[in-house]
Amino acid sequence: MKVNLAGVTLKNPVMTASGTFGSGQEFSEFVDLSRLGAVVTKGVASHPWEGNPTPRVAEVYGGMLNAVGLQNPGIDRFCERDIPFLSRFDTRIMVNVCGHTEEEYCEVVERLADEPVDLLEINISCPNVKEGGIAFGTDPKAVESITRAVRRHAKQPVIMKLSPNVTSIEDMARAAEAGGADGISLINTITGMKIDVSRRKFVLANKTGGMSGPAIKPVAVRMVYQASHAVRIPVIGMGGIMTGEDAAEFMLAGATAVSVGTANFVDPAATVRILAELEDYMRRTGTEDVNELIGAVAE
Amino acid sequence: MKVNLAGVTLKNPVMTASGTFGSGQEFSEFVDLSRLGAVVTKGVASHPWEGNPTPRVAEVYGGMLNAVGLQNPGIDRFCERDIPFLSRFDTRIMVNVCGHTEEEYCEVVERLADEPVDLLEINISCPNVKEGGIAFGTDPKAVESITRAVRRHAKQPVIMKLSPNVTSIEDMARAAEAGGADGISLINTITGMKIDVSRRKFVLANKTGGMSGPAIKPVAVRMVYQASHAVRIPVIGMGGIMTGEDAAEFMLAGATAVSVGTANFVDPAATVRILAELEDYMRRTGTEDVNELIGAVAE
Amino acid sequence: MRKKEEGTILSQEEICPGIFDLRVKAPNAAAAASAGQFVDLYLQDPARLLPRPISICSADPTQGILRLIYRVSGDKTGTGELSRMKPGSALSLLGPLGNGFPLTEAGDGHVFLVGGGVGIPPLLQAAGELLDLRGRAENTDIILGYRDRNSFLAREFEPLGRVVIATEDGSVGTKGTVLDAIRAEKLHADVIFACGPKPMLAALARYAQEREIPCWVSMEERMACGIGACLACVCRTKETDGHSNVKNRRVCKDGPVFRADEIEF
Amino acid sequence: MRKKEEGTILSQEEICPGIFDLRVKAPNAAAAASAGQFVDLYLQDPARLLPRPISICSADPTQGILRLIYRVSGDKTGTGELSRMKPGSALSLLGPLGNGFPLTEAGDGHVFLVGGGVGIPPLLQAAGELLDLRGRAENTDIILGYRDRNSFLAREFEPLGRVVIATEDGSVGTKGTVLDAIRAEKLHADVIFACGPKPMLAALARYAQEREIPCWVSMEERMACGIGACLACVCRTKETDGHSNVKNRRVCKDGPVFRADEIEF
Ligand SMILES: Cc1cc2nc3c(=O)[nH]c(=O)nc-3n(C[C@H](O)[C@H](O)[C@H](O)COP(=O)(O)OP(=O)(O)OC[C@H]3O[C@@H](n4cnc5c(N)ncnc54)[C@H](O)[C@@H]3O)c2cc1C
Ligand SMILES: Cc1cc2nc3c(=O)[nH]c(=O)nc-3n(C[C@H](O)[C@H](O)[C@H](O)COP(=O)(O)OP(=O)(O)OC[C@H]3O[C@@H](n4cnc5c(N)ncnc54)[C@H](O)[C@@H]3O)c2cc1C
Ligand SMILES: Cc1cc2nc3c(=O)[nH]c(=O)nc-3n(C[C@H](O)[C@H](O)[C@H](O)COP(=O)(O)O)c2cc1C
Ligand SMILES: Cc1cc2nc3c(=O)[nH]c(=O)nc-3n(C[C@H](O)[C@H](O)[C@H](O)COP(=O)(O)O)c2cc1C
Ligand code: FES
Ligand code: FES
Repeated sequence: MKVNLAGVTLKNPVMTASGTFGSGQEFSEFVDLSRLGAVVTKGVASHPWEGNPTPRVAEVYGGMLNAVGLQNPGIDRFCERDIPFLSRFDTRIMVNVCGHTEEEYCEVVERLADEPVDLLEINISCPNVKEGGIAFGTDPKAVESITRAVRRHAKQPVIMKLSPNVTSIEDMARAAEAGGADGISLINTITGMKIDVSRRKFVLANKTGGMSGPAIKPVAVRMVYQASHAVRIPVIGMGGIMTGEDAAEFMLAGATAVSVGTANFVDPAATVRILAELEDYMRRTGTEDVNELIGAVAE
Repeated sequence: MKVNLAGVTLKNPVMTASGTFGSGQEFSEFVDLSRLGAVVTKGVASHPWEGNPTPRVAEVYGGMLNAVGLQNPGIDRFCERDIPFLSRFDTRIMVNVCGHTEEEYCEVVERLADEPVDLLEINISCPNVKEGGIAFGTDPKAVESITRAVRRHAKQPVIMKLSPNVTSIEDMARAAEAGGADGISLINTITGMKIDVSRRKFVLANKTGGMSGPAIKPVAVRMVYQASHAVRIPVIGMGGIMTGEDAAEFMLAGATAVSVGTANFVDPAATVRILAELEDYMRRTGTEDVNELIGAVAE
Repeated sequence: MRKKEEGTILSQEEICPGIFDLRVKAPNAAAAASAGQFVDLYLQDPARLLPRPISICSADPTQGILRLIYRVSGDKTGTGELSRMKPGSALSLLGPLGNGFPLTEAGDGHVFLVGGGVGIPPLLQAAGELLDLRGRAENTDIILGYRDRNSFLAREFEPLGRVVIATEDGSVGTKGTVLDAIRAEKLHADVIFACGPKPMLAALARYAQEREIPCWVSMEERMACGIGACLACVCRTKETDGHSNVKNRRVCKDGPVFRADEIEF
Repeated sequence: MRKKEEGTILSQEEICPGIFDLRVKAPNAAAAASAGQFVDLYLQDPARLLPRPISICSADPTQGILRLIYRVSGDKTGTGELSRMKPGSALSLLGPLGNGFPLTEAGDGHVFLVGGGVGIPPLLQAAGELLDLRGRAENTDIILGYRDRNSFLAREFEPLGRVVIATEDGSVGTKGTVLDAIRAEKLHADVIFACGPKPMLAALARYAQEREIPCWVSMEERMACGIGACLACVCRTKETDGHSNVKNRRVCKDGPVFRADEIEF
């Protein structure tokens, strides 16, 4: 089940989606983290962030909205607590990085340079913070520039996490590649809103939130397909993966690895179940090597 | 239940979504068309269009993808058959117009100028045709220019139907307003893809299709909210409306009227049921005038 | 006004691996149904919005019962869900939909009823109506194509005409397609009515055209509305169609049964 | 490894309008549960992804039974679906989750157990454990706030302490809030444990602070993961928290029970 992601070998292509799995600590009661291709951590910034007021989540048909707002303990606490914890497991560590400014991103990336971290995922697409985040992710020039800056400071492969809230995902993917990205991951959440019609109020304190879960899967598959045809660097696919067949669908569309997010809330053991189902799908379809799936949809 | 839509009085705010209701003929066996605020017809072009190869539809979680490709009999046949049919009912007629070029749009609009048509909805957002359609709908300059051209040829109020596949729906809404639109309607479908993992083939002949249904509602509500705050012209809201409360949610977000699309496939009488449920919601919440709902979400 | 009907499942049985025989109490649909028409079945899982079109295998207007025979396409599919529904469950449906077979065109001629796989069930109603219409079974050949020995329904056709079977694996009847069976048994027809997979229909259309035999085929296509409004389910035609004004027709409304020589296969 | 448990509904009863009393066979959760903890209930409708957090009203570890009392928030909501589930149905759940009430902090002091609305159920388990711990019911006051005369569970508290009721409409006990009842009955406490709506908890926190009474409150917040990973469910705290490194804590993992003086209401 090995795949090569931007030069890093993963024991299998199933990873966690940033922000849905913390730094693995809580989920380690439910999942043997050593069975995962990689653990992708919650976004971490140069200093602690408070996040948004609550309610931060809302349920929608076949999905959810979140406006956590990138609450995080800051890079110092992260390095001292979360990396040592994750290092105890036989899995790859991908650290998701957020920031308000190019400098903040670079500060975190530099700080991680000599840590036992395998990959960096740069979140330029979080729709729930006012400054930074999505602003970087919706303009190709900004994407290219921040990618270049981060790439300069990074020792690990740099995966740029793209926003789906754009007119052309191809343009964003190409911009990341032009800036020197080693890979891209998509999709982050799609901006949505829910109004409580009885109370005539927004359900989320932040009014809007990022939509995730199976309801967004068709959009995610389309974007993974488009992006993987626009660039040569590997693509990590995510958005509504609930089953092994969903994971296969993303790989057929062009993903080298996949991330499981919202499914973790439906079942804390979702990641390992999905991995088992993917193996089962391969057996059923006579697929010997998982790499055969990548981009294998018939044109 | 009367609302004023760009100067036209609708007996109630519940309309049909273009392309899901034909020209009303088939649905008239199931629904008394005179109970609807308006019938919005399938997109019509200056000459007949063949549309895309089949399969044209696919089911996805909580929604569907379609790639009908704007098959239509052309404006001549439409004027001679569909308008007389619809004129027999006590409802407003909104004709949805599509084209490959600015000239084609204007040709249709001119042809409709002296027909008993109440409103025009200009579809600049169909994702399923190669030229035209979405190309016009994703660039503010193009939106403004085509709006201005159509406005010049139109005798009826012009509603521009916007694509959700854009970075900023506000920019598109403002461009339509700047071009002289009398209203905007949104959202059209979100581009998605489904892969059959057993056969490793695209489910749709067209590969991608437009996603509709309840799965897209949070995105639609968000965009209706954003657009209605960006412009002064009225907004028609749609995207996944299945119940009267969904209709209320769009109106609270800022819509003056709503369109019911995919729900018609789940129940051919969906439009009138939704109307009854909206009335029921008003009764329950002590709302005397449906206009009180428009944009009434607490800020 | 027509409307969706709230049916009730009376019984459901797996008659062959993956093939289910469902009986539904649905008096309105049963009263109006004729051979070759179909119903749209709505599922309970709210995440599955679109109805499933299933042909009417037989309709008992006096008892108000529809019989539907369908293949389960997978565990997690809509038909998978349907197959797990128990007697007594509500099943809402819309129909009958579509045009049906123009059986009177058969006159007194020798008829082929040709079915392949889950295209076979609607022929049961057709064979029954044909017998009612013509009073005798002798000039009806019923040619049924199966994958293997699981020749569901075949015995029920026996009182209604001469039954000829083809199987892909040769386990029953002629090995091969329905056309192989027709040739092997040296059958001849004046009129053909057929339902089955597209390649089978295309081959039959060619066969009929060469022999100038009037032939009607029941087509299958992905659907959404089921009533002719959304234009999802078209098939390509040789000539411009009156309704669409282009070279295609709606399977759900103008069909599912078409003159084979109208269709561009 | 911990995992989701496949429970089975044993019984379900509407004990007051809109309030349901559910018993679930779930031996693992029942064996581990303590007062103030909750379980996450997963619904069957696949379009409702998120689990519903419901407090443990009582747990019988020998029988392996959990009792849960919940309010149905609407017909089309998740709790609406739950309320229509029949005995024998499968109900998967995760738990027990959260920390629970630190009842040993009560020592031999006079305890208030204060509950409002659907914050009342977890106090039943708390009152029971407190009685087990201390052997007598005399120094426990149980103050329950209801909307109206539908004072569910009140009688079951009687063997466990002195029960005092407040209702918004005055139909039973003191008219007003639990604090009105405390004042009216001139009650005094050494320790307070409370669960209920936020305004009630905020008022109690103030009351306790003024009198320097140690007070623990069980908080409610919208959740996703339920296990402390997603940071959906935080409440604001006065000081920087050890885990989050900012001024908030996770209700699902660090709570739901917190020292009232830690919370920024
Ligand atoms: C007019 C007509 C009559 C039919 N009669 C029968 C019958 O009597 N017995 C029978 O077994 N089958 C029949 N079919 C095929 C049947 O509709 C499909 O097998 C069924 O819809 C598949 O649904 P699913 O839930 O198994 O698959 P899913 O994968 O869950 O379906 C997803 C979507 O694709 C559609 N779809 C998938 N396969 C097909 C297909 N082959 N044809 C049309 N739509 C499809 C479904 O309706 C649904 O909208 C008929 C089809 C048509 C058009
Ligand atoms: C720790 C904890 C313990 C609880 N214990 C009980 C109890 O014992 N009895 C009881 O009746 N209620 C209890 N609640 C509240 C209960 O969780 C909500 O009433 C319930 O989730 C509402 O779901 P729904 O399906 O009715 O509403 P829906 O509108 O269908 O819910 C949509 C989403 O919002 C969430 N949600 C809605 N209202 C609330 C709320 N008030 N609190 C938290 N999430 C909410 C749901 O969990 C779901 O994710 C508790 C809440 C928490 C956090
Ligand atoms: C509660 C929550 C928090 C998230 N936080 C982050 C984050 O910190 N950084 C990030 O890049 N993506 C974040 N995401 C996005 C997910 O990583 C993922 O891209 C998205 O949820 C789509 O996948 P899914 O549908 O499987 O959840 C978050 C998603 C959720 C639901
Ligand atoms: C089968 C189908 C055909 C459609 N055809 C058109 C069209 O011709 N013109 C147009 O503007 N929108 C078209 N739409 C988009 C709908 O009008 C509507 O914007 C969209 O489906 C969202 O609403 P819904 O979720 O209620 O279906 C079509 C949608 C569907 C599902
Ligand atoms: S399914 Fe809508 S036209 Fe046939
Ligand atoms: S619900 Fe996820 S941290 Fe509490």
